[in-house]
Amino acid sequence: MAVIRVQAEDFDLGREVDAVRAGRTDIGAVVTFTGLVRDMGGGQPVSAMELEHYPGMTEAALSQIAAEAEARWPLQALSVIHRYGALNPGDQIVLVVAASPHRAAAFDAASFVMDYLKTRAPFWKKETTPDGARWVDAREEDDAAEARWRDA
Amino acid sequence: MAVIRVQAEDFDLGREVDAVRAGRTDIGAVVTFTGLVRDMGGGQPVSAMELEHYPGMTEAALSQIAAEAEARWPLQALSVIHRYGALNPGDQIVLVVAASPHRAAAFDAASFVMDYLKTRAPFWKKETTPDGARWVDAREEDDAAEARWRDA
Amino acid sequence: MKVLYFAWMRERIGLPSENVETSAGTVRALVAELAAREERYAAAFADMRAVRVALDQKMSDLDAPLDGVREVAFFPPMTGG
Amino acid sequence: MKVLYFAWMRERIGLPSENVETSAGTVRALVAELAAREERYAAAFADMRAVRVALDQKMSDLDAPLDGVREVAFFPPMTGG
Repeated sequence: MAVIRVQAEDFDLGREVDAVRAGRTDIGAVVTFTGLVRDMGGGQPVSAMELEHYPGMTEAALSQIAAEAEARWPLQALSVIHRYGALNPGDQIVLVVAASPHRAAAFDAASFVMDYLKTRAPFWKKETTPDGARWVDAREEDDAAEARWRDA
Repeated sequence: MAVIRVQAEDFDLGREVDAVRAGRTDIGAVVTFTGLVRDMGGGQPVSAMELEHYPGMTEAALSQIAAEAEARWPLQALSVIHRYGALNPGDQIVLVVAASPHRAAAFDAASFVMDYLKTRAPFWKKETTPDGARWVDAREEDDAAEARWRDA
Repeated sequence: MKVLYFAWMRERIGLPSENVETSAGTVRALVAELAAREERYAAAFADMRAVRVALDQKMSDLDAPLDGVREVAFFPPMTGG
Repeated sequence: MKVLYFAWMRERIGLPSENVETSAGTVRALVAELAAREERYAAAFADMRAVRVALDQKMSDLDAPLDGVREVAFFPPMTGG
Protein backbone atom coordinates (compact mmCIF):
# COMPACT_ATOMS: atom_id res chain seq x y z
CA MET A 1 0.00 0.00 0.00
CA ALA A 2 1.39 3.32 -1.08
CA VAL A 3 1.82 6.29 1.24
CA ILE A 4 -0.20 9.26 -0.10
CA ARG A 5 -0.10 12.66 1.57
CA VAL A 6 -1.49 16.02 0.44
CA GLN A 7 -0.35 18.74 2.80
CA ALA A 8 0.50 22.42 3.20
CA GLU A 9 3.59 21.64 5.32
CA ASP A 10 7.02 20.98 3.90
CA PHE A 11 8.45 17.43 3.84
CA ASP A 12 11.90 15.99 4.54
CA LEU A 13 13.38 13.83 1.78
CA GLY A 14 15.85 12.05 4.07
CA ARG A 15 13.19 11.24 6.64
CA GLU A 16 10.77 9.87 4.02
CA VAL A 17 13.42 7.58 2.54
CA ASP A 18 14.51 6.45 6.01
CA ALA A 19 10.88 5.50 6.72
CA VAL A 20 10.81 3.38 3.56
CA ARG A 21 14.12 1.63 4.38
CA ALA A 22 13.55 1.17 8.11
CA GLY A 23 13.95 -2.39 9.34
CA ARG A 24 14.32 -4.01 5.95
CA THR A 25 17.22 -5.46 3.99
CA ASP A 26 15.44 -6.63 0.83
CA ILE A 27 15.41 -3.31 -1.05
CA GLY A 28 17.98 -2.96 -3.83
CA ALA A 29 17.09 0.44 -5.27
CA VAL A 30 15.41 3.62 -4.07
CA VAL A 31 14.61 6.35 -6.60
CA THR A 32 13.29 9.71 -5.47
CA PHE A 33 11.90 12.62 -7.42
CA THR A 34 11.63 16.05 -5.81
CA GLY A 35 9.87 18.85 -7.67
CA LEU A 36 10.80 22.41 -6.70
CA VAL A 37 9.39 25.87 -7.35
CA ARG A 38 11.59 27.53 -10.00
CA ASP A 39 12.35 31.24 -10.01
CA MET A 40 11.46 31.38 -13.72
CA GLY A 41 8.30 30.36 -15.55
CA GLY A 42 7.17 31.04 -19.11
CA GLY A 43 10.30 33.17 -19.60
CA GLN A 44 9.44 35.46 -16.67
CA PRO A 45 10.80 35.78 -13.13
CA VAL A 46 8.53 34.11 -10.59
CA SER A 47 8.45 35.57 -7.08
CA ALA A 48 5.75 33.34 -5.55
CA MET A 49 3.44 30.44 -6.32
CA GLU A 50 -0.02 29.45 -5.11
CA LEU A 51 -0.97 25.79 -5.51
CA GLU A 52 -4.70 25.11 -5.51
CA HIS A 53 -6.11 21.58 -5.35
CA TYR A 54 -9.40 19.68 -5.14
CA PRO A 55 -9.54 18.16 -1.64
CA GLY A 56 -10.81 14.60 -1.74
CA MET A 57 -10.30 14.08 -5.44
CA THR A 58 -6.59 14.84 -5.09
CA GLU A 59 -6.02 11.98 -2.65
CA ALA A 60 -8.18 9.64 -4.76
CA ALA A 61 -6.31 10.51 -7.96
CA LEU A 62 -2.87 10.05 -6.36
CA SER A 63 -3.96 6.73 -4.82
CA GLN A 64 -5.19 5.55 -8.22
CA ILE A 65 -1.90 6.51 -9.91
CA ALA A 66 0.09 4.79 -7.15
CA ALA A 67 -2.04 1.64 -7.48
CA GLU A 68 -1.39 1.55 -11.24
CA ALA A 69 2.36 1.84 -10.61
CA GLU A 70 2.23 -0.94 -8.02
CA ALA A 71 0.36 -3.19 -10.45
CA ARG A 72 2.90 -2.50 -13.16
CA TRP A 73 6.24 -2.85 -11.32
CA PRO A 74 7.46 -4.99 -8.39
CA LEU A 75 7.59 -2.19 -5.82
CA GLN A 76 8.48 -2.66 -2.17
CA ALA A 77 7.39 0.86 -1.24
CA LEU A 78 5.90 3.87 -2.95
CA SER A 79 5.32 7.30 -1.39
CA VAL A 80 3.72 10.32 -3.02
CA ILE A 81 3.64 13.60 -1.10
CA HIS A 82 2.29 16.78 -2.70
CA ARG A 83 2.00 20.21 -1.14
CA TYR A 84 -0.60 22.93 -1.72
CA GLY A 85 -0.94 26.55 -0.67
CA ALA A 86 1.57 29.40 -0.78
CA LEU A 87 5.09 28.49 -1.92
CA ASN A 88 8.25 30.40 -2.79
CA PRO A 89 11.03 29.78 -5.33
CA GLY A 90 13.27 26.97 -4.10
CA ASP A 91 10.47 25.39 -2.06
CA GLN A 92 9.63 21.72 -2.44
CA ILE A 93 6.33 20.91 -4.21
CA VAL A 94 6.21 17.15 -4.65
CA LEU A 95 8.11 14.05 -3.58
CA VAL A 96 7.91 10.55 -5.05
CA VAL A 97 9.85 7.68 -3.47
CA ALA A 98 9.91 4.28 -5.21
CA ALA A 99 11.71 1.21 -3.81
CA SER A 100 12.26 -2.08 -5.61
CA PRO A 101 14.72 -4.99 -5.70
CA HIS A 102 15.85 -3.71 -9.12
CA ARG A 103 16.82 -0.28 -10.36
CA ALA A 104 14.89 -0.19 -13.63
CA ALA A 105 11.57 -0.77 -11.82
CA ALA A 106 12.31 1.97 -9.28
CA PHE A 107 13.27 4.48 -12.01
CA ASP A 108 10.29 3.62 -14.22
CA ALA A 109 7.76 3.70 -11.39
CA ALA A 110 8.90 7.10 -10.09
CA SER A 111 8.90 8.53 -13.62
CA PHE A 112 5.46 7.04 -14.36
CA VAL A 113 3.95 8.49 -11.17
CA MET A 114 5.25 11.96 -12.04
CA ASP A 115 4.01 11.80 -15.64
CA TYR A 116 0.54 10.68 -14.56
CA LEU A 117 0.42 13.12 -11.65
CA LYS A 118 1.11 16.03 -14.03
CA THR A 119 -1.95 15.29 -16.15
CA ARG A 120 -4.32 13.52 -13.72
CA ALA A 121 -3.94 14.97 -10.23
CA PRO A 122 -6.16 18.03 -9.66
CA PHE A 123 -3.57 20.70 -8.85
CA TRP A 124 -3.33 24.15 -10.41
CA LYS A 125 -0.38 26.53 -10.15
CA LYS A 126 -0.66 30.30 -10.07
CA GLU A 127 2.61 32.17 -10.43
CA THR A 128 3.31 35.74 -9.37
CA THR A 129 5.44 37.59 -11.95
CA PRO A 130 6.33 41.26 -12.51
CA ASP A 131 3.20 41.45 -14.74
CA GLY A 132 0.98 40.13 -11.92
CA ALA A 133 -0.31 36.68 -11.03
CA ARG A 134 -1.23 34.20 -13.76
CA TRP A 135 -2.38 30.61 -13.93
CA VAL A 136 0.23 28.26 -15.40
CA ASP A 137 -0.82 26.71 -18.71
CA ALA A 138 -0.80 22.94 -19.05
CA ARG A 139 2.04 21.83 -21.30
CA GLU A 140 1.59 19.61 -24.34
CA GLU A 141 4.82 17.80 -23.51
CA ASP A 142 3.20 16.61 -20.27
CA ASP A 143 0.46 14.92 -22.31
CA ALA A 144 3.15 13.35 -24.49
CA ALA A 145 5.06 12.17 -21.41
CA GLU A 146 1.96 10.45 -20.10
CA ALA A 147 1.11 8.92 -23.48
CA ARG A 148 4.43 7.05 -23.72
CA TRP A 149 3.37 4.77 -20.85
CA ARG A 150 0.16 3.86 -22.67
CA ASP A 151 2.02 2.89 -25.82
CA ALA A 152 4.55 0.86 -23.84
CA MET B 1 31.42 20.15 -12.38
CA ALA B 2 30.11 16.95 -10.89
CA VAL B 3 30.81 15.87 -7.32
CA ILE B 4 32.58 12.47 -7.34
CA ARG B 5 33.40 10.63 -4.14
CA VAL B 6 34.68 7.08 -3.57
CA GLN B 7 34.71 6.31 0.13
CA ALA B 8 34.41 3.61 2.77
CA GLU B 9 32.15 5.76 4.97
CA ASP B 10 28.38 5.89 4.68
CA PHE B 11 26.66 8.91 3.11
CA ASP B 12 23.52 10.86 3.98
CA LEU B 13 20.97 11.24 1.16
CA GLY B 14 19.24 14.25 2.73
CA ARG B 15 22.50 16.08 3.34
CA GLU B 16 23.74 15.47 -0.22
CA VAL B 17 20.52 16.80 -1.75
CA ASP B 18 20.55 19.78 0.61
CA ALA B 19 24.07 20.59 -0.59
CA VAL B 20 22.85 20.54 -4.21
CA ARG B 21 19.85 22.79 -3.46
CA ALA B 22 21.57 25.20 -1.10
CA GLY B 23 21.22 28.86 -2.03
CA ARG B 24 19.58 28.33 -5.41
CA THR B 25 16.05 28.72 -6.73
CA ASP B 26 16.54 27.71 -10.35
CA ILE B 27 16.29 23.92 -9.92
CA GLY B 28 12.99 22.34 -10.96
CA ALA B 29 13.69 18.65 -10.46
CA VAL B 30 16.02 16.55 -8.32
CA VAL B 31 16.21 12.80 -8.98
CA THR B 32 18.19 10.54 -6.67
CA PHE B 33 19.16 6.89 -6.96
CA THR B 34 20.30 4.96 -3.91
CA GLY B 35 21.65 1.42 -4.34
CA LEU B 36 21.45 -0.84 -1.29
CA VAL B 37 22.94 -4.20 -0.29
CA ARG B 38 20.17 -6.81 -0.65
CA ASP B 39 19.85 -9.78 1.69
CA MET B 40 19.46 -12.09 -1.32
CA GLY B 41 21.71 -12.64 -4.34
CA GLY B 42 21.63 -15.32 -7.02
CA GLY B 43 18.77 -17.00 -5.14
CA GLN B 44 20.78 -17.32 -1.92
CA PRO B 45 20.72 -15.44 1.39
CA VAL B 46 23.52 -12.88 1.61
CA SER B 47 24.93 -12.10 5.07
CA ALA B 48 27.73 -9.70 4.07
CA MET B 49 29.35 -8.02 1.08
CA GLU B 50 32.87 -6.90 0.29
CA LEU B 51 33.25 -4.23 -2.38
CA GLU B 52 36.66 -4.08 -4.04
CA HIS B 53 37.69 -1.24 -6.36
CA TYR B 54 40.63 0.09 -8.37
CA PRO B 55 41.77 3.28 -6.63
CA GLY B 56 42.53 6.01 -9.11
CA MET B 57 40.78 4.41 -12.04
CA THR B 58 37.48 4.40 -10.12
CA GLU B 59 37.46 8.17 -9.69
CA ALA B 60 38.53 8.67 -13.31
CA ALA B 61 35.80 6.35 -14.62
CA LEU B 62 33.08 8.02 -12.52
CA SER B 63 34.26 11.49 -13.58
CA GLN B 64 34.15 10.42 -17.22
CA ILE B 65 30.61 9.04 -16.87
CA ALA B 66 29.47 12.22 -15.10
CA ALA B 67 31.04 14.40 -17.82
CA GLU B 68 29.16 12.41 -20.49
CA ALA B 69 25.89 12.94 -18.62
CA GLU B 70 26.58 16.66 -18.25
CA ALA B 71 27.29 16.94 -21.96
CA ARG B 72 24.08 15.12 -22.79
CA TRP B 73 21.53 16.79 -20.50
CA PRO B 74 21.12 20.33 -19.08
CA LEU B 75 22.14 19.48 -15.51
CA GLN B 76 22.47 22.03 -12.72
CA ALA B 77 24.18 19.54 -10.40
CA LEU B 78 25.34 15.94 -10.50
CA SER B 79 26.76 13.95 -7.58
CA VAL B 80 28.04 10.38 -7.66
CA ILE B 81 29.10 8.76 -4.39
CA HIS B 82 30.18 5.10 -4.27
CA ARG B 83 31.34 3.15 -1.24
CA TYR B 84 33.87 0.30 -1.02
CA GLY B 85 34.92 -2.13 1.70
CA ALA B 86 32.83 -4.26 4.05
CA LEU B 87 29.06 -3.76 3.85
CA ASN B 88 26.00 -5.47 5.33
CA PRO B 89 22.49 -6.10 3.97
CA GLY B 90 20.51 -2.86 4.08
CA ASP B 91 23.65 -0.71 3.79
CA GLN B 92 23.92 1.99 1.16
CA ILE B 93 26.31 1.31 -1.74
CA VAL B 94 25.89 4.13 -4.23
CA LEU B 95 24.13 7.47 -4.53
CA VAL B 96 23.46 9.50 -7.66
CA VAL B 97 21.85 12.95 -7.43
CA ALA B 98 20.86 14.77 -10.64
CA ALA B 99 19.31 18.26 -10.71
CA SER B 100 17.84 20.00 -13.74
CA PRO B 101 15.22 22.61 -14.63
CA HIS B 102 13.14 19.75 -16.12
CA ARG B 103 12.20 16.36 -14.79
CA ALA B 104 12.93 14.24 -17.88
CA ALA B 105 16.57 15.38 -17.93
CA ALA B 106 17.01 14.64 -14.22
CA PHE B 107 15.48 11.15 -14.57
CA ASP B 108 17.44 10.29 -17.70
CA ALA B 109 20.77 11.56 -16.37
CA ALA B 110 20.48 9.60 -13.09
CA SER B 111 19.47 6.45 -14.96
CA PHE B 112 22.29 6.89 -17.51
CA VAL B 113 24.92 7.34 -14.78
CA MET B 114 23.77 4.13 -13.05
CA ASP B 115 23.73 2.12 -16.29
CA TYR B 116 27.22 3.26 -17.24
CA LEU B 117 28.56 2.89 -13.71
CA LYS B 118 27.42 -0.76 -13.65
CA THR B 119 29.51 -1.69 -16.69
CA ARG B 120 32.34 0.88 -16.64
CA ALA B 121 33.31 1.69 -13.06
CA PRO B 122 35.89 -0.75 -11.63
CA PHE B 123 34.02 -2.22 -8.66
CA TRP B 124 33.63 -5.90 -7.82
CA LYS B 125 31.22 -7.37 -5.30
CA LYS B 126 31.91 -10.45 -3.21
CA GLU B 127 28.91 -11.84 -1.33
CA THR B 128 28.99 -14.08 1.71
CA THR B 129 26.33 -16.81 1.50
CA PRO B 130 25.70 -20.05 3.48
CA ASP B 131 27.92 -21.80 0.86
CA GLY B 132 30.77 -19.37 1.48
CA ALA B 133 31.93 -16.18 -0.23
CA ARG B 134 31.61 -15.77 -4.00
CA TRP B 135 32.24 -13.06 -6.55
CA VAL B 136 29.07 -11.69 -8.09
CA ASP B 137 28.78 -12.39 -11.82
CA ALA B 138 28.25 -9.49 -14.19
CA ARG B 139 24.74 -9.52 -15.58
CA GLU B 140 23.92 -9.45 -19.29
CA GLU B 141 20.99 -7.15 -18.58
CA ASP B 142 23.46 -4.53 -17.36
CA ASP B 143 25.16 -4.59 -20.76
CA ALA B 144 21.75 -4.23 -22.41
CA ALA B 145 20.86 -1.33 -20.09
CA GLU B 146 24.04 0.50 -21.10
CA ALA B 147 23.54 -0.25 -24.81
CA ARG B 148 20.17 1.50 -24.94
CA TRP B 149 21.88 4.88 -24.39
CA ARG B 150 24.20 4.26 -27.33
CA ASP B 151 21.30 3.49 -29.65
CA ALA B 152 19.39 6.57 -28.46
CA MET C 1 -26.32 18.94 -7.07
CA LYS C 2 -23.11 20.52 -5.84
CA VAL C 3 -21.04 22.26 -8.51
CA LEU C 4 -17.40 23.21 -7.86
CA TYR C 5 -15.06 25.50 -9.78
CA PHE C 6 -11.27 25.61 -9.55
CA ALA C 7 -8.41 27.87 -10.62
CA TRP C 8 -9.33 30.51 -13.23
CA MET C 9 -12.86 29.09 -13.57
CA ARG C 10 -13.40 29.75 -9.87
CA GLU C 11 -12.01 33.27 -10.28
CA ARG C 12 -14.05 34.01 -13.43
CA ILE C 13 -17.32 32.81 -11.93
CA GLY C 14 -16.46 34.29 -8.55
CA LEU C 15 -17.49 31.22 -6.52
CA PRO C 16 -15.68 28.09 -5.34
CA SER C 17 -18.93 26.08 -5.27
CA GLU C 18 -22.69 26.35 -5.35
CA ASN C 19 -25.78 24.18 -5.19
CA VAL C 20 -27.51 23.93 -8.56
CA GLU C 21 -31.07 22.77 -9.18
CA THR C 22 -31.10 21.20 -12.60
CA SER C 23 -32.82 18.59 -14.70
CA ALA C 24 -29.90 18.47 -17.17
CA GLY C 25 -29.31 14.90 -18.32
CA THR C 26 -25.65 15.30 -19.29
CA VAL C 27 -22.66 17.43 -18.42
CA ARG C 28 -23.06 19.18 -21.78
CA ALA C 29 -26.66 20.18 -20.94
CA LEU C 30 -25.57 21.44 -17.51
CA VAL C 31 -22.81 23.54 -19.09
CA ALA C 32 -25.37 25.06 -21.49
CA GLU C 33 -27.66 25.94 -18.57
CA LEU C 34 -24.82 27.51 -16.56
CA ALA C 35 -23.36 29.42 -19.53
CA ALA C 36 -26.82 30.93 -20.23
CA ARG C 37 -27.06 32.38 -16.71
CA GLU C 38 -24.76 35.38 -16.73
CA GLU C 39 -21.78 36.84 -18.54
CA ARG C 40 -19.28 35.56 -15.94
CA TYR C 41 -20.51 31.98 -16.49
CA ALA C 42 -20.52 32.44 -20.27
CA ALA C 43 -16.90 33.64 -20.04
CA ALA C 44 -15.83 30.70 -17.89
CA PHE C 45 -17.37 28.15 -20.30
CA ALA C 46 -16.47 30.01 -23.52
CA ASP C 47 -13.68 27.63 -24.59
CA MET C 48 -14.67 24.10 -23.64
CA ARG C 49 -11.34 22.71 -24.95
CA ALA C 50 -9.80 24.35 -21.87
CA VAL C 51 -12.37 22.92 -19.44
CA ARG C 52 -12.16 19.56 -17.69
CA VAL C 53 -14.95 17.94 -15.70
CA ALA C 54 -15.03 15.49 -12.80
CA LEU C 55 -18.17 13.68 -11.62
CA ASP C 56 -18.09 12.64 -7.98
CA GLN C 57 -14.31 13.26 -8.03
CA LYS C 58 -13.61 11.08 -11.08
CA MET C 59 -12.50 12.50 -14.43
CA SER C 60 -15.33 12.40 -16.95
CA ASP C 61 -16.47 14.10 -20.17
CA LEU C 62 -19.20 16.29 -21.65
CA ASP C 63 -21.39 13.41 -22.75
CA ALA C 64 -21.49 11.68 -19.38
CA PRO C 65 -24.97 11.31 -17.82
CA LEU C 66 -25.68 13.10 -14.55
CA ASP C 67 -28.06 10.50 -13.05
CA GLY C 68 -27.16 9.92 -9.41
CA VAL C 69 -24.21 12.34 -9.54
CA ARG C 70 -23.88 14.45 -6.39
CA GLU C 71 -20.80 16.52 -7.16
CA VAL C 72 -19.74 18.07 -10.49
CA ALA C 73 -16.42 19.92 -10.72
CA PHE C 74 -15.18 22.15 -13.57
CA PHE C 75 -11.55 23.16 -13.89
CA PRO C 76 -8.74 23.85 -16.39
CA PRO C 77 -6.15 21.19 -17.33
CA MET C 78 -4.07 20.25 -14.32
CA THR C 79 -0.66 21.75 -13.67
CA GLY C 80 0.61 20.02 -10.53
CA GLY C 81 3.89 18.29 -9.85
CA MET D 1 55.74 -2.28 -15.87
CA LYS D 2 53.30 -2.52 -12.98
CA VAL D 3 50.65 -5.23 -13.35
CA LEU D 4 47.55 -5.23 -11.10
CA TYR D 5 44.95 -7.93 -10.49
CA PHE D 6 41.49 -7.48 -9.00
CA ALA D 7 38.67 -9.61 -7.57
CA TRP D 8 38.96 -13.33 -8.37
CA MET D 9 42.00 -12.76 -10.60
CA ARG D 10 43.83 -11.27 -7.61
CA GLU D 11 42.77 -14.25 -5.48
CA ARG D 12 43.68 -16.85 -8.11
CA ILE D 13 47.12 -15.38 -8.76
CA GLY D 14 47.62 -14.61 -5.06
CA LEU D 15 48.90 -11.07 -5.60
CA PRO D 16 47.29 -7.61 -5.88
CA SER D 17 50.15 -6.31 -8.04
CA GLU D 18 53.69 -6.98 -9.19
CA ASN D 19 56.41 -5.46 -11.32
CA VAL D 20 56.88 -7.35 -14.56
CA GLU D 21 59.88 -7.14 -16.89
CA THR D 22 58.60 -7.80 -20.36
CA SER D 23 59.21 -7.02 -23.99
CA ALA D 24 55.65 -7.99 -24.97
CA GLY D 25 54.35 -5.64 -27.66
CA THR D 26 50.65 -6.10 -26.96
CA VAL D 27 48.33 -7.02 -24.10
CA ARG D 28 47.78 -10.40 -25.80
CA ALA D 29 51.50 -11.14 -25.78
CA LEU D 30 51.77 -10.11 -22.12
CA VAL D 31 48.89 -12.43 -21.20
CA ALA D 32 50.64 -15.32 -23.02
CA GLU D 33 53.86 -14.66 -21.07
CA LEU D 34 52.05 -14.49 -17.71
CA ALA D 35 49.90 -17.58 -18.40
CA ALA D 36 53.03 -19.57 -19.22
CA ARG D 37 54.62 -18.80 -15.84
CA GLU D 38 52.75 -21.01 -13.39
CA GLU D 39 49.50 -22.91 -12.96
CA ARG D 40 47.90 -20.10 -10.89
CA TYR D 41 48.51 -17.62 -13.73
CA ALA D 42 47.29 -20.13 -16.32
CA ALA D 43 44.09 -20.58 -14.28
CA ALA D 44 43.51 -16.82 -13.97
CA PHE D 45 43.88 -16.28 -17.72
CA ALA D 46 42.14 -19.51 -18.81
CA ASP D 47 38.93 -17.84 -20.03
CA MET D 48 39.82 -14.52 -21.63
CA ARG D 49 36.12 -13.76 -22.29
CA ALA D 50 35.88 -13.20 -18.53
CA VAL D 51 38.95 -10.95 -18.34
CA ARG D 52 38.98 -7.18 -18.85
CA VAL D 53 42.09 -5.05 -19.19
CA ALA D 54 42.88 -1.42 -18.41
CA LEU D 55 46.04 0.38 -19.57
CA ASP D 56 47.08 3.29 -17.38
CA GLN D 57 43.60 3.19 -15.81
CA LYS D 58 41.68 3.33 -19.10
CA MET D 59 39.68 0.40 -20.48
CA SER D 60 41.47 -1.26 -23.38
CA ASP D 61 41.63 -4.58 -25.23
CA LEU D 62 43.92 -7.52 -26.03
CA ASP D 63 45.29 -6.02 -29.22
CA ALA D 64 46.34 -2.72 -27.68
CA PRO D 65 50.08 -1.93 -27.87
CA LEU D 66 52.04 -1.64 -24.63
CA ASP D 67 54.51 1.07 -25.75
CA GLY D 68 54.82 3.66 -23.02
CA VAL D 69 52.26 1.97 -20.76
CA ARG D 70 53.22 2.07 -17.08
CA GLU D 71 50.28 0.25 -15.48
CA VAL D 72 48.34 -2.75 -16.76
CA ALA D 73 45.33 -4.05 -14.79
CA PHE D 74 43.47 -7.34 -15.28
CA PHE D 75 40.05 -7.94 -13.75
CA PRO D 76 36.67 -9.61 -14.32
CA PRO D 77 33.65 -7.66 -15.68
CA MET D 78 32.61 -4.96 -13.24
CA THR D 79 29.79 -5.44 -10.75
CA GLY D 80 29.46 -2.14 -8.90
CA GLY D 81 26.42 0.01 -8.28
